[in-house]
Amino acid sequence: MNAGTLALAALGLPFCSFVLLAVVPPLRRAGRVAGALSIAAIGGSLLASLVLGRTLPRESVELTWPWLPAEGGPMATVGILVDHLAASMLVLVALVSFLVQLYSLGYLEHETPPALGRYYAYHSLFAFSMLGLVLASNFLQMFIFWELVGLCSYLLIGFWYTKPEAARAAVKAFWVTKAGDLGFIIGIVLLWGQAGTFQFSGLFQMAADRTLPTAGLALIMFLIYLGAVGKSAQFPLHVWLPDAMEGPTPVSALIHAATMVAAGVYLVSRVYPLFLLTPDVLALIGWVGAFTALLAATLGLVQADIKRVLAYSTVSQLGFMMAALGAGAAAAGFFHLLTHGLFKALLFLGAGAVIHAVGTNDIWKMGRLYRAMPQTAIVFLVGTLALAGIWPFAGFFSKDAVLAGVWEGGLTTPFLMLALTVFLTAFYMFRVVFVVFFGNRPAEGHPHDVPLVMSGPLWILAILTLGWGISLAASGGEEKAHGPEWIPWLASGLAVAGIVFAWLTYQKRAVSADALARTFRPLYVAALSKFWLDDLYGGIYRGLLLGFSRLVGWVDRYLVDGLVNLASAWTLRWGDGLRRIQTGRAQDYLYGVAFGLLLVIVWSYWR
Amino acid sequence: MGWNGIPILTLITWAPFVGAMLIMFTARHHPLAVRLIGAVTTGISLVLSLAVYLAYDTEAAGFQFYEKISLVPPLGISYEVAADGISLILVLLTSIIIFSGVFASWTVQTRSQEFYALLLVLVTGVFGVFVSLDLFVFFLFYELAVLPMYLLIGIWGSSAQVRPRGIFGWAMRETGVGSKEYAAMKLTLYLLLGSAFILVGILALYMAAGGSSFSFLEMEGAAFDPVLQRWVFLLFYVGFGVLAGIWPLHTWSPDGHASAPTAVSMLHAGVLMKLGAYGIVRLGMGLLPEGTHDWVWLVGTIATINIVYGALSAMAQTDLKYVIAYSSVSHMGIVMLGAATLTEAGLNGAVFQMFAHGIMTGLFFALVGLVYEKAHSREIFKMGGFGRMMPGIATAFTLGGLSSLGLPATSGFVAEFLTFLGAWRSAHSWWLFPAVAGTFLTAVYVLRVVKQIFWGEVPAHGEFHDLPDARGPEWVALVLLMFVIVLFGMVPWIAVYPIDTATVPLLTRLGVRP
Amino acid sequence: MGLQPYLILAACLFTIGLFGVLTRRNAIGILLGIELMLNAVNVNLVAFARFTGETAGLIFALFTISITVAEVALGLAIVILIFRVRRTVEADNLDLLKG
Amino acid sequence: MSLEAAGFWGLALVLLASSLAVVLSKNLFHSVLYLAVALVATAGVFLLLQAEFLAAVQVLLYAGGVVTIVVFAIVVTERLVGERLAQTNRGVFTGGLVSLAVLVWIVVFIAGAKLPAAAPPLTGDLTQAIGRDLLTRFVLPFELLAVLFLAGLLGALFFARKEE
Repeated sequence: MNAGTLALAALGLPFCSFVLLAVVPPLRRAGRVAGALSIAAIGGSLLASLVLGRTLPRESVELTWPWLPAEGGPMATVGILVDHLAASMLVLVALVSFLVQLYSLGYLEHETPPALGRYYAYHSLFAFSMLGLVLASNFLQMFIFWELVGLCSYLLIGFWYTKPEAARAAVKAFWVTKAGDLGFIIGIVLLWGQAGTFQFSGLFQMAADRTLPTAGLALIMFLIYLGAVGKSAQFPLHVWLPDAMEGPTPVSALIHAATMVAAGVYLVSRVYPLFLLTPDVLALIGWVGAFTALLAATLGLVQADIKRVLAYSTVSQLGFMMAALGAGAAAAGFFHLLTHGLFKALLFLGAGAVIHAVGTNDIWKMGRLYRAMPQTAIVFLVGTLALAGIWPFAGFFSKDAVLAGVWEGGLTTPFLMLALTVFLTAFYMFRVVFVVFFGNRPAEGHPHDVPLVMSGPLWILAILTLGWGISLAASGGEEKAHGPEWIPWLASGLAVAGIVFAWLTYQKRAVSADALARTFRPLYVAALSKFWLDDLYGGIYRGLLLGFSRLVGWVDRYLVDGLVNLASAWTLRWGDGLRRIQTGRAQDYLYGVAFGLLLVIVWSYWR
Repeated sequence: MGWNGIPILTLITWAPFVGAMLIMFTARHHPLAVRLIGAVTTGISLVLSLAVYLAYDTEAAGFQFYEKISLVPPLGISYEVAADGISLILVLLTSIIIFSGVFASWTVQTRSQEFYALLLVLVTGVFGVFVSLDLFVFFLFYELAVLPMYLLIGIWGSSAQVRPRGIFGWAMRETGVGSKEYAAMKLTLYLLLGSAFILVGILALYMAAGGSSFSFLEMEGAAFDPVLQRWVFLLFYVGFGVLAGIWPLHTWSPDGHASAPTAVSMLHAGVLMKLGAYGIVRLGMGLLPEGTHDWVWLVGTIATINIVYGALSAMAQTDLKYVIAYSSVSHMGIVMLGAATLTEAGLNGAVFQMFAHGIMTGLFFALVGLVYEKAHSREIFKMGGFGRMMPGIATAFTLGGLSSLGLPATSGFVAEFLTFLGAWRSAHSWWLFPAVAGTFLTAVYVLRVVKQIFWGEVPAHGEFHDLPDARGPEWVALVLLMFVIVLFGMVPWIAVYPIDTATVPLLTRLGVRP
Repeated sequence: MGLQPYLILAACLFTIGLFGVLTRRNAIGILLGIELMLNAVNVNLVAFARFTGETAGLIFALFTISITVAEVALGLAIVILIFRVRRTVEADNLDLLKG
Repeated sequence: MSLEAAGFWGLALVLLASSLAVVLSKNLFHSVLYLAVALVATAGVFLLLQAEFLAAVQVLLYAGGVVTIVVFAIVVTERLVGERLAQTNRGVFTGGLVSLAVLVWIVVFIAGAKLPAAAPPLTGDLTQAIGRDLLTRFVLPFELLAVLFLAGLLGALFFARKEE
């Protein structure tokens, strides 16, 4: 099988599974059977992606079919574009999807069969959409799948739709990302107006030939980047991601940690040749990324909900990736995307195991869980170490590459922000580890380790995280950045410092957390209030948008339509006045006839 | 004549009319027979529309399936029908909507035979407008499509709660705002006002062309005076625009749609509003190229107002049907905007949006009807948690909403995207921005409504317990419409190919293409 | 004798009938007035027929007479019906035509 | 003064006098009787115009039929109302003025028109001509008349039916 067929197979299997689940209600309502079907499909996709990754030709493979016909050739096409970037992403998406779907069988064992069927139908749709996004060969198709993954995110966040918080979070996620997508779609339209095509290959060719008109290109690329800001939760549109944790934890692992939120990073990487033409936009991406990383890290410090800590850390890590891209280190950013996809999925699934066992998200109600759930504790620790960037875990190498890339890119201030973030990351992650798995107080209830269907995926991800890192270490790290020698030492030092500080604060209690909060009081308060961004958006939504809509609605009903009613009421009144000459007596009418007769005679006489 | 000697367009057009006659004369007091006759005759139209759609030769393009019967030779009036790419799609739309409409109103109890008969007569009028090439007959069909609405809303409609307020409060009180009689009267008066403009326009063109023929094809050949073109285009724009719901002549539509019974709302918002847009494109732009160029700035600008204003008004509503009705106002803005761009992409988008919005809003009104029938309420903020009780309806509503906000893989996206492309390439590229903003506003109000009605917990006050899901014949309507939405969203070329064969010659006539 | 005297006679007859219709209070009285007016028409028709030699006038008059009879019969039936319903034949009180 | 002229003036006098009596009489019953007189006088005018058949029809149908029906109606109504039907006029001045104006203008109109001064000589039998035309030229109206009568008959039956 050639690369195109394999890619199509990887794309088509989840689609078939989704269609079957969608149009055959008995199958969907069968619950676990639906799950098995969906898992089999994504398993097939994984297989196809792995084979594809191994047999990938050096040249990129592109297949297209016309989608929107127009006179003189199609206006838009659909197709697939397979190159190394797409293939690696394909493997990541298929792998994490497969593991998460497997894990969900255990995590959602108490759901009713129809709900489970629905869950897997959404998952199949998501897998299809995400794979389609990865394989997209043009901007339009990218946008199509971009929106579809957004839809899946919406549906899965709202999976427990009877929970008001979940419903609110789902809608919020959709709106916020959609706000970014407005920029994306305007950018696509403008780019089409500029270049006349959506096709990546055509655009890259034009960029390489310098035939792409550069006037206004910065604006276009900025608008396209806005799409990435929404999807990849960059400041200031990051507010939806923490709320999205209302969804089932496996969903958070898959969509809101490993794959969909990385789509923005993938987008920027995908069309990097175009971004290279607009260095100002790239610099902006770098600054915003670094700022997002730092901001989210400070927010992660104060969360009590284990999933929210992880959510902010996701935002923060996405900031790392974006910063790398902005600094010109596209490879490093994408590398971090891949490693982060693995260990963040691991962390979320581990958190899911904890939540599943304890029945709460609140870290202060957990403690000493390493005794009850040693397996989970180990894999969670692996994930945390990788996230903190400790040698020889995969995260060390990618974070190192990002830092080196940013330094080399000359973004000094963002580099300092990222370095600070490394310290904070280690600190807040180990805060969770110490409080949840060690600590002094045991958790309530009788937690126990998770069944194999859940622990299996955890172990696989843990082994991959560690194994990949070890293999990189062994090979001397060819992906290693070409930055100065001191950067790995600095990063490791900061991470270790963070770990030690967390140990002192939350395990030894040598440093009082309250005292820390008091010392950094303004920051602490601001972080607790999420820097008032949510309030700001809420105010804009409720006050400005709904208020303005109410005004427009009122104007329409009572002024525009009021005028219509005024005309009608006047007509009625006039009619009422004129009605009085209609006495209803035939004889009065006959007078009218007589006068008419007279008129006719006089007229015919004088004519 | 026709297609292989079969007068296929005539059959499509008159099959519902025959159904109406059969219902009135044979099926009195047999409710099931009434419905079956309705389903069969509209089914015939649907099957034949599909046949026309499949048999249309996109290579040859132009008007096909031509039929002509002279009616009044001295005045040049004849029954002349044919279909091109635009009519084709709209005929298909009409047959899909009425076929599902018959199923969606399966539960109409009062005077069902009259209801179905009027509905079918109305549909004959709609089909007739889309296929007529003779402007006189076109106008007759147009009136036939508009007038039964009065009875349908006045008799089978429902009244809404509108509190008279504001500086015109006394006027609203006096006219009886909110009652179904008010809505029916308002709609009829508005549309008749519009048709008065249209009639004047048609007669002006007839006289200017020599007064010998009402045939569209012959008028197409006539070069009208630019000044005449300017004024007649305005007449057509206002006349048809009333039906297309252009701002500020749209206020009949929320009241009318909200008061109308389910199938009528479906047909009205789904198809009849398209008659207006179709008239502007076919007669206004098709016959009056210079008039079009004179006024296109106005058409497009008002269209953007429609989009944003309609969406904001929809957001402010608390009555479910009003939300959907205002969303139609907003979406018809997309149609008019696409047409006003005078680009291939935009015009294709406009026609595609006519189709897409027709299906989508048909689905919406069917669903609103079902929800109302089961919950006996249209107050959005009193409902909640219906998703658990009626998952099917919730799914269909969500899908309709997604198409409405232009989510890819639904037909709404293709239409909106084509329109955006056209808007940016048009002479007034700023039109793009309000149009895109409109999609965001749509996302806000649609998802808000979905969340409020179907998500969350059922309100505790015990009004809405154990509401049933859709069943039996109602599913036919929902599934058909959902299927069409997704099909045309995923493989849009099946519609864009024929549309393109009609829009490219139109643009050539308008002189914006070589 | 020319045509003129006949036409003037018919005109007089017609206006007398009109006067009756306009002024009578009783519905039956109004009907009688109408009869006079129709009669005037007949005179005209017959006179014209005679002076132009066209028989159509005669036939029209024939039709008028026949139809008038039917009209009277129906008109009186209506009067009686109205009387049954409204207990009056006073034309002033019969204002059902009022909007 | 020829015999025709004398007859005409005599008949005109009777006709106008009885017509005035019809519209002015206080007694409804008298009005009807005066109407009968007027109708018979009209028949006389018809005879003057040498339309014997029409004169016969006038007497038989009009004077006979109509007057009988009206008398019937009066009797029925009077029995229902239980008293003599009074018959007064109202707005005599306005009505008279309007009627007079109409009359004046018609007369002015007639006076201004060019009219034949003498009747052409009769050719053939008028009655025969009527009969022939009725069944040839005017056969369609003639048949329609039958339909009208049928409708009138049904209408009368409808009005006359017992209250439900």
